[in-house]
Amino acid sequence: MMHTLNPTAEPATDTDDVARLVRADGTRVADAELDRWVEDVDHEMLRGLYRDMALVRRIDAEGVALQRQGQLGLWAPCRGQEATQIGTARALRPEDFVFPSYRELGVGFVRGAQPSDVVLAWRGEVHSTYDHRRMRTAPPQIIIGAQTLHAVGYAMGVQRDGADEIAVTYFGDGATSQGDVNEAMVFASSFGAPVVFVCSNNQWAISEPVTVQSRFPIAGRAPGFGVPSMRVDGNDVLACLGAMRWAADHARSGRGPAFLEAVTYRMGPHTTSDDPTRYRSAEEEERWARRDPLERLEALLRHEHAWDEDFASAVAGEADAWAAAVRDATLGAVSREPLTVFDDVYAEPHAGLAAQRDRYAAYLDGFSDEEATR
Amino acid sequence: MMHTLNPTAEPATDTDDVARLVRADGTRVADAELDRWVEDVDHEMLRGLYRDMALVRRIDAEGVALQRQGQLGLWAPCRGQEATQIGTARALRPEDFVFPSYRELGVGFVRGAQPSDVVLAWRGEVHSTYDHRRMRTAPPQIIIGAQTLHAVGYAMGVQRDGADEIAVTYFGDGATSQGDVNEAMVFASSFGAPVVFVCSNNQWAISEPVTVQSRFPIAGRAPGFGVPSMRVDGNDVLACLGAMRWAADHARSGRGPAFLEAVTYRMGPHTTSDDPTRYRSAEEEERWARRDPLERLEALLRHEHAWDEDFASAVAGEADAWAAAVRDATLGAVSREPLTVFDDVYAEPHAGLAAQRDRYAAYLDGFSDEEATR
Amino acid sequence: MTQMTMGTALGHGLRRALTDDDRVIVMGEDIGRLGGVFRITDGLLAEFGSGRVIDTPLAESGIVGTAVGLAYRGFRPVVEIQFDGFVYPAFDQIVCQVAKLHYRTQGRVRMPLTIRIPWAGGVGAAEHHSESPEAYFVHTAGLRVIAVSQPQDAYMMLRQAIACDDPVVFFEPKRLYHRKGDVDLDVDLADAPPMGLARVARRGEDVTVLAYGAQVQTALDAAVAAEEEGVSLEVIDLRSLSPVDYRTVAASVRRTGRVVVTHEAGGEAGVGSEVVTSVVERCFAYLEAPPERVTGHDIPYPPAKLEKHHVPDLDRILDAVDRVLGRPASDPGFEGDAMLSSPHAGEVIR
Amino acid sequence: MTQMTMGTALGHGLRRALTDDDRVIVMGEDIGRLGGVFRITDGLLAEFGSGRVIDTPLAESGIVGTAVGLAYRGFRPVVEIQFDGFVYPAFDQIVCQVAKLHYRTQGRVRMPLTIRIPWAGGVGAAEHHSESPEAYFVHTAGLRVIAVSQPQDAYMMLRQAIACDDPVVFFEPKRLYHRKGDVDLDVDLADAPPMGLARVARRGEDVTVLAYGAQVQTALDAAVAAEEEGVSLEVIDLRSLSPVDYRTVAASVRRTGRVVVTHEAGGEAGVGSEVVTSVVERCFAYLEAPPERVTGHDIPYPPAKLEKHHVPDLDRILDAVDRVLGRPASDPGFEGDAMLSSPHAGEVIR
Ligand SMILES: Cc1ncc(C[n+]2csc(CCOP(=O)(O)OP(=O)(O)O)c2C)c(N)n1
Ligand SMILES: Cc1ncc(C[n+]2csc(CCOP(=O)(O)OP(=O)(O)O)c2C)c(N)n1
Ligand SMILES: [Mg+2]
Ligand SMILES: [Mg+2]
Repeated sequence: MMHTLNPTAEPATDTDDVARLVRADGTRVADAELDRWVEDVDHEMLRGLYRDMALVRRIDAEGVALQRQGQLGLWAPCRGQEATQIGTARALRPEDFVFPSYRELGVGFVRGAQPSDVVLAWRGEVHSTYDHRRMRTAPPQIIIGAQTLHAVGYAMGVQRDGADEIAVTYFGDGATSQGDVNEAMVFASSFGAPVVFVCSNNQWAISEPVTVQSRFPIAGRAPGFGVPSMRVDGNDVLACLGAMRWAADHARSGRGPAFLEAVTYRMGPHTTSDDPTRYRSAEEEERWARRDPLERLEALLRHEHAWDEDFASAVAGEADAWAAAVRDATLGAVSREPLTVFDDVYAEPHAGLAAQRDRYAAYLDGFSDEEATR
Repeated sequence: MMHTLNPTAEPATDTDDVARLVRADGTRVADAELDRWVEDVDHEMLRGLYRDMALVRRIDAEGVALQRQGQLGLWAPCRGQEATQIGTARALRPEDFVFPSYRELGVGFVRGAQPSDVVLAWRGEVHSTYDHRRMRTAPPQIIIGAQTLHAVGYAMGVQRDGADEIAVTYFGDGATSQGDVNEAMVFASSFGAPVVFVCSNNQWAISEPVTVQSRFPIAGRAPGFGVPSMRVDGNDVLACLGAMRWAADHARSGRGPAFLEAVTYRMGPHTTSDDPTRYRSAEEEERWARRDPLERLEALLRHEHAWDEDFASAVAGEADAWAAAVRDATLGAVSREPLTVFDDVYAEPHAGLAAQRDRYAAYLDGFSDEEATR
Repeated sequence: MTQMTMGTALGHGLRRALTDDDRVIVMGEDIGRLGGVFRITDGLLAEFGSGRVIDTPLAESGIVGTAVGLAYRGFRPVVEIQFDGFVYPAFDQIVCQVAKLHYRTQGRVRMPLTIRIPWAGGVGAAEHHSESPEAYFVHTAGLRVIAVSQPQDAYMMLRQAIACDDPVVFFEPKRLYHRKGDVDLDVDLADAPPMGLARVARRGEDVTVLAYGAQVQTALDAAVAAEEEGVSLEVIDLRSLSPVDYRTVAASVRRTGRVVVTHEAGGEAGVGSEVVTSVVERCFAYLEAPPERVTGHDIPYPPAKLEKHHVPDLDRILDAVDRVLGRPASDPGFEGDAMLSSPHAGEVIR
Repeated sequence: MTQMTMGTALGHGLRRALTDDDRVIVMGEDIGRLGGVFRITDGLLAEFGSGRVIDTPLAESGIVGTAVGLAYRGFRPVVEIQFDGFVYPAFDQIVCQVAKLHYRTQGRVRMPLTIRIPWAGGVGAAEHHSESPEAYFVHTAGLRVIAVSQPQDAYMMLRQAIACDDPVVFFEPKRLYHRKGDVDLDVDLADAPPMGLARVARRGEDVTVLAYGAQVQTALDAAVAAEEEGVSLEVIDLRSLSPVDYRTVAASVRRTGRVVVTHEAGGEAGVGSEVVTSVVERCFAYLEAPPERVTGHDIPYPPAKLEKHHVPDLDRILDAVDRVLGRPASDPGFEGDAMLSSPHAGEVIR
């Protein structure tokens, strides 16, 4: 009784072995599985997706610039992954709940992040900004893979509440090696939890190519856990939308978890501290530049005569305004008072910490007296 | 690009969906995948396998008895799993290295455990007994799943030494939920390490049926990691031997890791502390009693006229002798000296612990003086 | 008042919490059908159903991680870790998520998890089944840590832990599971003393003995023995290990001037070190002798047959009492420490 | 003697270990092609090949667990954990396997692992990138724990750690990676002082300041400032946190009678508590004042913009020096502790 995978395990690096609706040149292609999920997508919706992606790209560029100017401590660019993030996030309902990683700027944007929300944590003012009640999105997770279990638990809660909601979690190709991500699939499958796993396979985990994590396509992992999966072109926003609609519907309709592998590319460095020239070739970067998700959607819109300069300049204007707001939120940030380091460690009073706070307050007081008299 | 499993995911509970060579009634059946791996197995070898299983069953019963008599702190019976343990372990070479769990008495037996080796840890005299250099077997692991990573690391070492050896690790169905076991498959696949994973799916993890861990056959997990797998009848010692020969050959010949799911049954309690009547039915136990691995092999031998009473009584005699030796080793055990609690915490001298040891030695001395004068 | 074992009292605590608040969920390995390997959750699955009482897959990180997700959704998960030695696979989720999420989100996300851990040794168990990992959690900001020693506290403090909006690691000494005591099942949460307070388990004048968990019983036994020799021990059951109630501790130490602290865990960077240091900070002028730690050795938990040479017993406590009283003791303490008079002492390396 | 940064010195230490012993293997995330996110392993892959220098999948438990397997096979793995905050997924393998296997097997299986951890804060990093988890490992019997503070020690002690037959958790303060110092690359292991010894980093008479890692530098800065006010601080770099070299520590304390211990980690059950307790045990009669801890608060590491209010600086050390000298200080210590005079103090619960 041999078990094999169907389609049989191809090398993980065959990035064209994906479900796709729009080719790199912007022409539309049929896909038996995806077509029915995007039947209603008209030009207006496509333009909406383009606008989202363009804004996210602009905000991302602003983040990089602000970091270069010393205004942010770090930035993890999402350039190249806009289609994955926007396509999947736009398939959700507001009441669904999202558990993202640190690179999901586009997801946060769709979920309603405000300008200050996207920079204050990178600036080191606070650890996180998202109001999870309003955005129904957890703070971006830094511990690789940890959030996937949170999503499954949340989905188990949805089941218990009998609600018509799903949980969604985003993580990278590197994350698939972590025990937590695998345990998340075990729990999700065991309880039939309404959760969608979205793996943004951007080909790299810092300097390690995806083949260090998996020699075979990541989407192939899920079926063994009893979780149906789809491997989708992560630079094709329409395919991402369709695939996520399939996955969300699967989870929402009580059929349990679903898994997407979005095959995309991290066009920038891992973070602003990283130097990708140490580990990947310019040739590879160029190859992926030709699969740029924004250019692809622009080409589709042009083919379909749904692109015009008014639209382009309206989007550019909106993007610049958003970026300016991000810049303002950064430059206008006011650091919290020293004693706030003691706030919110506990939700209820804590004698030991209260004493430490008092001592540190006295210390700061004494110190400023001293300053004053010097 | 949907990924599905082939054979498509059946419920985990279909215990007949396995590779098999001997039916429950002892008749031989052909299996396209396994036959070639057991071509050389003659009656003498079959009788050897029977003898191993019978001895292990007898030792196991002795362990239970010794625990009931208060001579052992605990015992984890392996009754019902003899075919899995003997069949797979007999497929190995002495120079291979095994990382077992606490229930693999039969594996330890094949690897050369002596009578005292199988009881002193359960008695609480020492934490472990196996001489890993002689037995090329690690101490049985209690932390569920942890040993699977050790096996992969060991196999990576084998690769580095260019040796013609493999590593093997045993674990339960429950263990497959642990992050470590999944990470082990990731590392094994990534490095193409010569390691064989043997999952003894005995249907239960203490009180939890295998369906809590996986709704689909566990063998289906491995291919998604790029690890070929086979689901084998774990109560059919011939099939287990054949399957392990396939898996070991796969690993040894440089084709990377392989995975076996042996579908078997824990006929006894989880440990002597457990009460299975709280969670499973007598009917289920009876159903599996009819698939007893020893009876099956006896029936095969009878069908093939390779069974006779001389053989049976020789085996019984040998088993009794082994059990007596186990009993002697238990009753004759001498507890270690108090101060040995400080031994082997470190391999090199440690000033802090040396001071503690000195103080405790002085304390014990003073205490015995006191005793003496009272 | 009803006589019952600590195990039974804990079960009542869970049942009461499940009844009082329908957001409470109990989860763990074998806690449903089996009722847990210690039967603490016995009957809960039948009474509350699998929506509230969840047999989970065998993965501790998964258990705690999904409990975090349930907390996000407004549930109050009570997690059972089957044995002390199996909490480590969940360590990352506990330290980086459970302990930090409230802080990370400036108080927006609450983590009212209770992590129950059948705990510590003295029960002749196999390796990994007798561990005392409490110091790891005490050292982790954002967690509260409780260790109970008697049925009434077990019942009430478990309810308090579950009702608390902060995560609580709740240690249950296995060796006292079967010990009986009076329990008043009708106390209102509102009437109970706060969860953070220590308990003076026995009044005494000469030496303050600080203990928690099963060591409280050992300390009380020592107090009885000491009394026969005319020495009066005050025994304080810390109960809350984070925060420690230093009001109660310091008041006692200022009276006695002598301190012995005991626990099963190794001493090195253990809870005893924390307690001694805090006592010294608060009571230095009152101390007549250096506080003594009577702890497990800094060794992995030894095989069962040798555990009596690791878990501190009554005699080791009494020996330390002798030391703090300046009386001859078998263990000389550090005065005879050869290390200190070694030729290398105080050597300047560079 | 060559001037080089601590980061460069560590790289030399690894290169030397790889050269001297072909059973040494270096493994971790991004340590190969990239040379590690801090470039400590830069060039090693090219020099020693992928058989010796292994870029691993992204899973810390997997890294440490496979290193255990390599040790079974007779290798000496040197594992890099990318940042302090990412060691927790490996905690189970470290605590239950790495620390205990030698004991479990009565010394048959050796675990000569070195676990390198870029460590601690003060570098303006994101959450989880500035943690000080050393106390967890100090509390774990079976491990040795090293924390370096200067390039020469970094070079030599890393070599010693790798050569040691016990597992060593090796902490490298990120905030000193770029600090330069003289390094003698030619020292033989046989000629080096044992790895467990502390180092008197500066001689002084009035107060003993105990520090490790980056805090050593802060303590030395404090000593310079104190000197201007006529106070002479002796600064001891503990270097080895398990075991601590109490010979050197006690010799100093017996001379000065006053102690300040400083670290970035929270104080509660931290290394400072252990050190204070051990000093009190050994030097009680010599102490003129209660030892002072100057540590991070018992909070999760705060956002970067506020970290200066967490990581103890020169001024907080000097304030504590004032306290141990009985001089007025800004932080009143526990004398003014309102808790102690609360009406509940010493309340008997039952
Ligand atoms: C537990 C843990 N280990 C290591 C890291 C350090 N780290 C941060 S991002 C990263 C690579 C992640 O790769 P991937 O999952 O593919 O996501 P991507 O960055 O490509 O979006 C690593 C190793 C971490 N944050 N958490
Ligand atoms: C990390 C860890 N968690 C929990 C346990 C407690 N425990 C011991 S055996 C067991 C069930 C194991 O089931 P399985 O893997 O199927 O092996 P089996 O006992 O059936 O052979 C559990 C939960 C443990 N030993 N280690
Ligand atoms: Mg990636
Ligand atoms: Mg099982």
